[in-house]
Amino acid sequence: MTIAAWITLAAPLAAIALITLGGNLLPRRGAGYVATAFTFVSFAAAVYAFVAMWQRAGADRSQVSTGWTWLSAGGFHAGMSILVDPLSVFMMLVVSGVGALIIGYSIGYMDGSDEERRFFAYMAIFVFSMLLLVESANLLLLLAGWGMVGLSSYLLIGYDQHRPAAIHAAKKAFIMNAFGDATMALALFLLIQHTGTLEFGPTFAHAPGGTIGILIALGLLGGALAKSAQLPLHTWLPDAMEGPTPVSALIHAATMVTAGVYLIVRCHPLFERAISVEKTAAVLGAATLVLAGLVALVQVDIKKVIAYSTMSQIGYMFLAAGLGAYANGMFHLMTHAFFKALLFLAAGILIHALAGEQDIRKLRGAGRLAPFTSLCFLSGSLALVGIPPFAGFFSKDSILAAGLDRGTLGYILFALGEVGAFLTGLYTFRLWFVVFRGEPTPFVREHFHRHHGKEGPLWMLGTVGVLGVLALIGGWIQFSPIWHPIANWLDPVAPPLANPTSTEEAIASALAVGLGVAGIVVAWLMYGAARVPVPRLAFVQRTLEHKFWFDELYDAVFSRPAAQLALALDRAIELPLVAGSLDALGFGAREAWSGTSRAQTGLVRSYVLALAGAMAALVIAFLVAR
Amino acid sequence: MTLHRPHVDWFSISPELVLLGAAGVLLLGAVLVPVRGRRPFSAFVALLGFGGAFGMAVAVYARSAHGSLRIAEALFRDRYGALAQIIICGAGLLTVLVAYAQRMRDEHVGEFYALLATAGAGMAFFVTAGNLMTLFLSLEWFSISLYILCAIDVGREGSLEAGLKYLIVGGFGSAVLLFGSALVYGETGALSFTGIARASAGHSGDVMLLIGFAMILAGFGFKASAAPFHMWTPDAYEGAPSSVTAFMAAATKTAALVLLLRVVTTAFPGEQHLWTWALAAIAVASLAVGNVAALFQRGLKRLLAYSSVSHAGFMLIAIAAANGLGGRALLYYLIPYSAMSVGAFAIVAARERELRQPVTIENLAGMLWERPFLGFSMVVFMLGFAGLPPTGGFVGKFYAFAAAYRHGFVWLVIVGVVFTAVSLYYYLGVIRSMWARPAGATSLAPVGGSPPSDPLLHAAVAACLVVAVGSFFAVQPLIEIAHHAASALPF
Amino acid sequence: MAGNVLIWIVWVLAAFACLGSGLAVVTFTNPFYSALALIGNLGSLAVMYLLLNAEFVAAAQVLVYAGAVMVMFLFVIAYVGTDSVTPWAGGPSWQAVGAVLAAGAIFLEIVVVVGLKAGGRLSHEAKIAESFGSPADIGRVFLTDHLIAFEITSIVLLVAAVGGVVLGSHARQTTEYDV
Amino acid sequence: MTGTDWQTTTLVVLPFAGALAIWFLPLARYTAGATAVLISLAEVAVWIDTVQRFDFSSPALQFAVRRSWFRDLGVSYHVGFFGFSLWLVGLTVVVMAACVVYGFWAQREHARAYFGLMLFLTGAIVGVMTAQDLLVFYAFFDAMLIPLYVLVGVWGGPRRGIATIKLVVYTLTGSLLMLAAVIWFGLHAGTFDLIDSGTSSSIWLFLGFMAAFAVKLPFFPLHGWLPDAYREAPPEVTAALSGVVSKAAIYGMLRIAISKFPGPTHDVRPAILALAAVGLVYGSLYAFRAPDFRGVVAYSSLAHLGLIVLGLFAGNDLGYDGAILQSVNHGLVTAGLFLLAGSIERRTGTGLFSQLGGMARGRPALATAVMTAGILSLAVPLSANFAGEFLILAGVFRQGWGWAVVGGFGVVLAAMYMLRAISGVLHQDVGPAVREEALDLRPAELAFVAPLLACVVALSVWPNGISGRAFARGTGARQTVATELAGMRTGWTGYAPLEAAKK
Amino acid sequence: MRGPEVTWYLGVAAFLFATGAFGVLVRRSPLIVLLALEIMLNACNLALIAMSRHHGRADGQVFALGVMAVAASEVVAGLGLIVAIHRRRLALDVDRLTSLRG
Repeated sequence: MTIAAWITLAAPLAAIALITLGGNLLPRRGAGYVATAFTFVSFAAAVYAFVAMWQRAGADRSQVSTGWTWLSAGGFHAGMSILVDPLSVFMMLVVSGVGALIIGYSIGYMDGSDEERRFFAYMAIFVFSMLLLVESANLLLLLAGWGMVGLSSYLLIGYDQHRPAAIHAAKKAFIMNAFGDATMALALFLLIQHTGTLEFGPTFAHAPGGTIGILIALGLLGGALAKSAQLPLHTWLPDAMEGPTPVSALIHAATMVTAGVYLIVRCHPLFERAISVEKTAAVLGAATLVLAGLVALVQVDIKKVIAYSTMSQIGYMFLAAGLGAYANGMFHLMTHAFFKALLFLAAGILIHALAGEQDIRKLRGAGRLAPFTSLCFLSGSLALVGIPPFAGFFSKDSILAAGLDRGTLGYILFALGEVGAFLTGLYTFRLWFVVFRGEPTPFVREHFHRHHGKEGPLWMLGTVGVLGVLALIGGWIQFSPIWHPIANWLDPVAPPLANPTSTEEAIASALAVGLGVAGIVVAWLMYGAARVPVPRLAFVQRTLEHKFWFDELYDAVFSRPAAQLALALDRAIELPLVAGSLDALGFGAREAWSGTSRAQTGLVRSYVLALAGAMAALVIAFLVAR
Repeated sequence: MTLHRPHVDWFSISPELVLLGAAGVLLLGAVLVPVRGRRPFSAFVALLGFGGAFGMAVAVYARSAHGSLRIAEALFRDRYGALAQIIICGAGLLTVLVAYAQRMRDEHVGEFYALLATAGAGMAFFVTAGNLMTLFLSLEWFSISLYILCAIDVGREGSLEAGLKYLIVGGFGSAVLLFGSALVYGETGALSFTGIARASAGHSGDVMLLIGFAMILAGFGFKASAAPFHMWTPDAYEGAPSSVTAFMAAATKTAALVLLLRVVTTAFPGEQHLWTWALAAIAVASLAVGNVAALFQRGLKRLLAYSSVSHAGFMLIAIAAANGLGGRALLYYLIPYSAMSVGAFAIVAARERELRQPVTIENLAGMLWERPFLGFSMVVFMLGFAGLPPTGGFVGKFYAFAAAYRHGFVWLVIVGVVFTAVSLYYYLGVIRSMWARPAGATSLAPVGGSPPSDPLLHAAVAACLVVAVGSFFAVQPLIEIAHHAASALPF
Repeated sequence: MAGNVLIWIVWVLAAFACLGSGLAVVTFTNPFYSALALIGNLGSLAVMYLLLNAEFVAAAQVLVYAGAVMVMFLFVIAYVGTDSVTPWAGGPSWQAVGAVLAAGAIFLEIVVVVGLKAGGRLSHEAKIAESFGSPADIGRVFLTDHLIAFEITSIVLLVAAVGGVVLGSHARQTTEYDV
Repeated sequence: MTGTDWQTTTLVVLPFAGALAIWFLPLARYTAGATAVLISLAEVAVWIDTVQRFDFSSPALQFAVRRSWFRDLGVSYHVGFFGFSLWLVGLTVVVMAACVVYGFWAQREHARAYFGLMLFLTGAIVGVMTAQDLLVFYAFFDAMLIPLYVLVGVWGGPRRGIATIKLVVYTLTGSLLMLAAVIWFGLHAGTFDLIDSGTSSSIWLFLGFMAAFAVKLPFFPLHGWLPDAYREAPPEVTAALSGVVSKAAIYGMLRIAISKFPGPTHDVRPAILALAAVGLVYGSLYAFRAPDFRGVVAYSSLAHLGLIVLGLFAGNDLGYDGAILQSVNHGLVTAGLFLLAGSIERRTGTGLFSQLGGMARGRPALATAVMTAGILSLAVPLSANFAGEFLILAGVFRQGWGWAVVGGFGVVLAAMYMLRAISGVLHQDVGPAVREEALDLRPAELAFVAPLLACVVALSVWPNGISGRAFARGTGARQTVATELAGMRTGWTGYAPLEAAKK
Repeated sequence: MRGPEVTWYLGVAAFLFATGAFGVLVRRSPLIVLLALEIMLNACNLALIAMSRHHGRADGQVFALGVMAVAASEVVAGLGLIVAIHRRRLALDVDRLTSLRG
């Protein structure tokens, strides 16, 4: 079982090595095949591990395997060790499975780019990093994986190296994540100081509570917020859509951005010692889900709409994790991986076919030329809105139900979640009605180019098809009132704090489905049938278009003061003290030199005078001092 | 009336005698040997003279384990003096090699070497002097030789000017020293150092003794070119022929400083509380003046002259320390310092012969690449002056500072360190100028094509290089030698 | 006592002659007169030496110094001719001020301090033998205790002679820096 | 000296011997370079041999050689290895080998002078890092400056004049203050031997030593020589300066300032930590402002070295181990970056971001190398740099959370400036100075960059190879640096939770 | 002998010495400077001889004789220089010999 987990981890690494060292020996397409194949190996190994674990008893399912001591200093040791337990196997399956699918899709999507090798190497790095993140058996390696996924995110967002927007977005993503990494590292330092170790088991067992505990949890939460693009560290995610679409699907929808949820679930003992922080996570999740939903309403870039939707959905997951409904959160993580990847990839087919165009005003009606894609996109949309029997229905509604089980705060969060459900319906189907059901624009008619007579390359269509099916059936694994294998599976790792009753489930479902449908109807009225004009409120419009002015705020609070500080330092320290330090010295030295040089007049009499004067002075000194 | 002629210990003055013999042969040669062969003949004889004196000094060193006064207390025969003689003769030996290719009037080449040999002999006497009379007379002996050597290039204005300035200031300095001697003699009734110490043992701090002592110190300060008695130094060094400058820088300073230490310790032990501070103050003044004045100096010889002023300061630190460590430090330091001085001025001489104009920082440009051996050697000498490893200058400075520290002069260590830092600017500036590419104007050897190869000068530079670097590695044997020598002093 | 008075008178005359001629040496514009004044100075000093029982030195002073050396001096002055006449003022004013100060300081330091503080001890002279300062006595000391000094003196003179030859001989003029 | 202990002296002397041979033998240009390369590779080989024989569990000085130099003051040529000095020397020989290869590739003019100086520099640095006698240490410390001075002055950029003057004035002023301290310390202790001499509690001596190390490092605010020197020096010399010469200062701080002055270290710690923290932020901000690639790396060095000092003065195992680990990482990566900067400048003639850009396209090896070095430098997690910085910050956290917060902030800033630098060279529009003909990295260039980066990658897989082997855990009978440091350890194994768990 | 005490001689010697020093310091003619130097040396001689008398030891007189020879040698060297300078048609004025300076 642990060997399988190691193989899961190592397979993408082998792909990286092969692609990097192979260089030009490997054909471009070959890189894609290599990456896909090794990721599938990874997935297969994950499945094997899952099966192996399935056959074991509960207590035996959690195993730590240490390869070597990665880092030690004094009494502190951190091993290169992996933890194989239900939660990590669950994540391994999602990551490697979805990863493999999307990398396969990329073979088609990236065809023709002249740097495919680099792309697939990056993708493999990402898969490796993500697997490291979920498999690590201590917080240090988790942080390592955490940073590595940030790195691969940076690399992939900036894949189009010549586009300034892409590079800028990549840097922004990395730096905001670095900030999260830093807060996490601080939490780790606290843990080291108070427990002496970062291995999950002893750390969780001995973690302090009280203020220290709160600080630790806050540090971890900072990392989670940054990684999962939750308020207030969310602004990088929409910009990250500058990356190629498969990247958005894999990293910024299916896997990496959900790492924050994984972190909370994984470290729930720490959060539970600081329950206020856990609740804060829930509140931030709820706030994000509403805000993102609102902003998504006015976006005109197809990928950004989906990105905001991603933020919103992760908000749900945070809500779940924050409320202690860990299994529900993980379940939603999984279904969300399916349907959000699907949405992105389907959108990617259109974008691919239309030479990279992403503006929905130009894409209007494009879906009509791609029926299969439309069908899949519809599947994904319905899953997203949570219409039964699509996947989202099962996962999202159980989260909302958990809210009902957690007191007053839970009710408020529940209400926000329901608002989010309405917004989800509205923005999702705004997209659907505009892009897939509208009258094709001249641009679309002119530029839509079919790939060998099909909507797109087989690799892409195949992946989208598989995901389309998964979006439909993926949720059937668990239907909370009746059967809950995932909750059972994860229970030994993360026992839930919330156990909603069937009644609560029913109320939540009914409301959510109702509001979702309402959203769809409103979208149809406004965009599909144009029966109702889109309301125009200047202030609201501006606020939403500026994404609640977060970027501007950060610019004013961080970037500009930093620049001004640097300038002030330049004027106050670097120029006068550092650059100018020698000027003053040099000037003084030159003055002194010219003095002595002038004293050397060339007049021999003055030399004698110096001798005589000095002698006289010496005599006087002797007489005085004797 | 019977004369009780003192026993003359011929062996103890054998270095001087060898040199004087060489000088005599040289003077004869200057008359008898035809002009064409005079140069090689003279150089050879001078070489033999300095070499023989060097050998005899070594022998005296070896056979004078216990210091003693010889020839009616006029001379010391001890390892201290012998070591100084060794250094002086070594410097003279190298100077002969450096001077060989000098474009000097052939008719006077014999006299030139004769004067060099007599100057060496005078210094050899000087460092072993046991009373004020020997001191003064041998001082004048080598001083007059040097005045003439300075001015010997009579065709050139600078040389004459240097000679005259040296003579006037030197005459004044000698007179001051002499008057001081007279006062000390008047107070103590003794001329020999030990006698002075004996006579003044009871009443230290006597006015007349102190005035005399101060004047003697001033005279020594002049000879050692310590500030503020140094002002003749740059002019004389610049005007004198470079080989003479080399000899003056190395040998004169050696002689003056060595005897200064002997005088202050053997004749004035009772005034130690005064002369330690006085010498420390002179050292500080020398360090300050020498280093600051050299900072932006363009003429290389002047720069080196100021550097020699500053080195007088460094060595005075060792003397001011007034302990055995200081004695060792001084003697040790003089070895690499003399080698580096001779070497540096030899390189200046080579460059002058090549360019036929005074060497400045500017026209050193490119030397490191065009004359790699000389350039490299110059780099090493400059590093040595600056006290950087791997040269004896490093260890020498370290010893001097250590001695001062042991005396309790921590402030003096700090001052020395600070001025070492200042000195780096110009020493490294010389190095920098040597790798700089000539701006185009300065061309090599404008007339006569490539300069004649000068194997003797190169050999001298190589020897200096060996000593300068070797003294860094062979500290222990050299320090032992210095230790034996310094133990002749009453610490 | 009469002898004492006589000695005093001679001393005072010699001393004033000595000081006056000394001042004359440094003040005359023409070196020729200066040199003559120096001869006077040397002569008056010789008188003092006699008063100090240094007959041999006094004789040497007159014969060797005032005679031989000064003749050479006068010869050179004559050779150089009118070029030798230089005004004694000029140069930077601080030089003159400094000269007065320095010379004054030297004088005061020696005289005032020595005279006031050490005069008492210097007043008791040692008893001396009759032969003190005679040529025989000096010769004996020269050849015994100060043999080395004697030899050195001869060599110094030799060096100076060589130097005079080297410096005085004709040389080609050059502006070339050719050492 | 026993039969097996030839390694240390060989490591020290071989480069000097090589330098002399190259200077004095009439070698052809190519032969001189090849000889230098061979000698620097031989150094690496000897070092590897030493590592293999080294007993990491012993805290005693190993491979020690002691020969009296001058007896009356108790000075001896005494060299040897502790665990941490072994790693620093390893860094030196590897980086210097890469630098020599760079010089070989760049075909420096005056080849004999050049290669001799490079070898001389190698020997001096190795000497500093092995010296167990104060004066020998000081001699090597000063000797480092000579080749640097000439190398910058002769082969440097257009403003090399002022750069060399600043370099010299700053560093020598510092080291001469150290000379005063050396004399004071040695004469006071009666010996200059670092093993034999005890500790001192004089704050002035401590500051005298620290002055030299702080300037050499350089340490804020004594970094005035850094911008000019790093920009004007030839790239390989800059690499040596920032990569290894600064580590000589680190060694000095650890071997002398900290282990010989426990009292002053404790007293001055807050001030030093504060300066280090300020330097970290300051360097980072400046790196962000720098208009050229080398400027970014230069100021990032300032920041990183501040971080290492934070670790050194954290006063606990995490800090020490982290500082050593990070020293090695930083040396390798920064050297790599500067060599790459050199490669870039040779292609474009400039390092200004305004003139550069878009170099990634069509130059995969260059892009990969720059990207790899850059992200290693910003301490991306899982890299050895990350491990080092993590240990340092975890260590200094115990001195006060504020230091770690500043350090963490510095890491974020590092991401900002390093990404800016990477993008400025590789990405976005093709800069005006980047011509189409500018080739990808040649195999020769890979030969000096790839090993450096490969070392870091290898370390990333197993940073514990250094962090766990820098200081022996045992205690020896003799007083050694390890035990001196052990005396200051504030291990946390005594913390209640774990103790409780053990029972 | 009942003449003036040694102190008086010393006073004369000091005055003479100061006079000579003054001459060296203010005069510009090298010839007169040489003469002034002679005066200084003679002042020293006077002091030596006076002290010799004071102590009743002849070595001071011997010293004075040596000094005399030295003074003569200095004069020879100095005059040789002056002649050489004159031959070069250079001004016999020490204030104008300032090509070496700085």
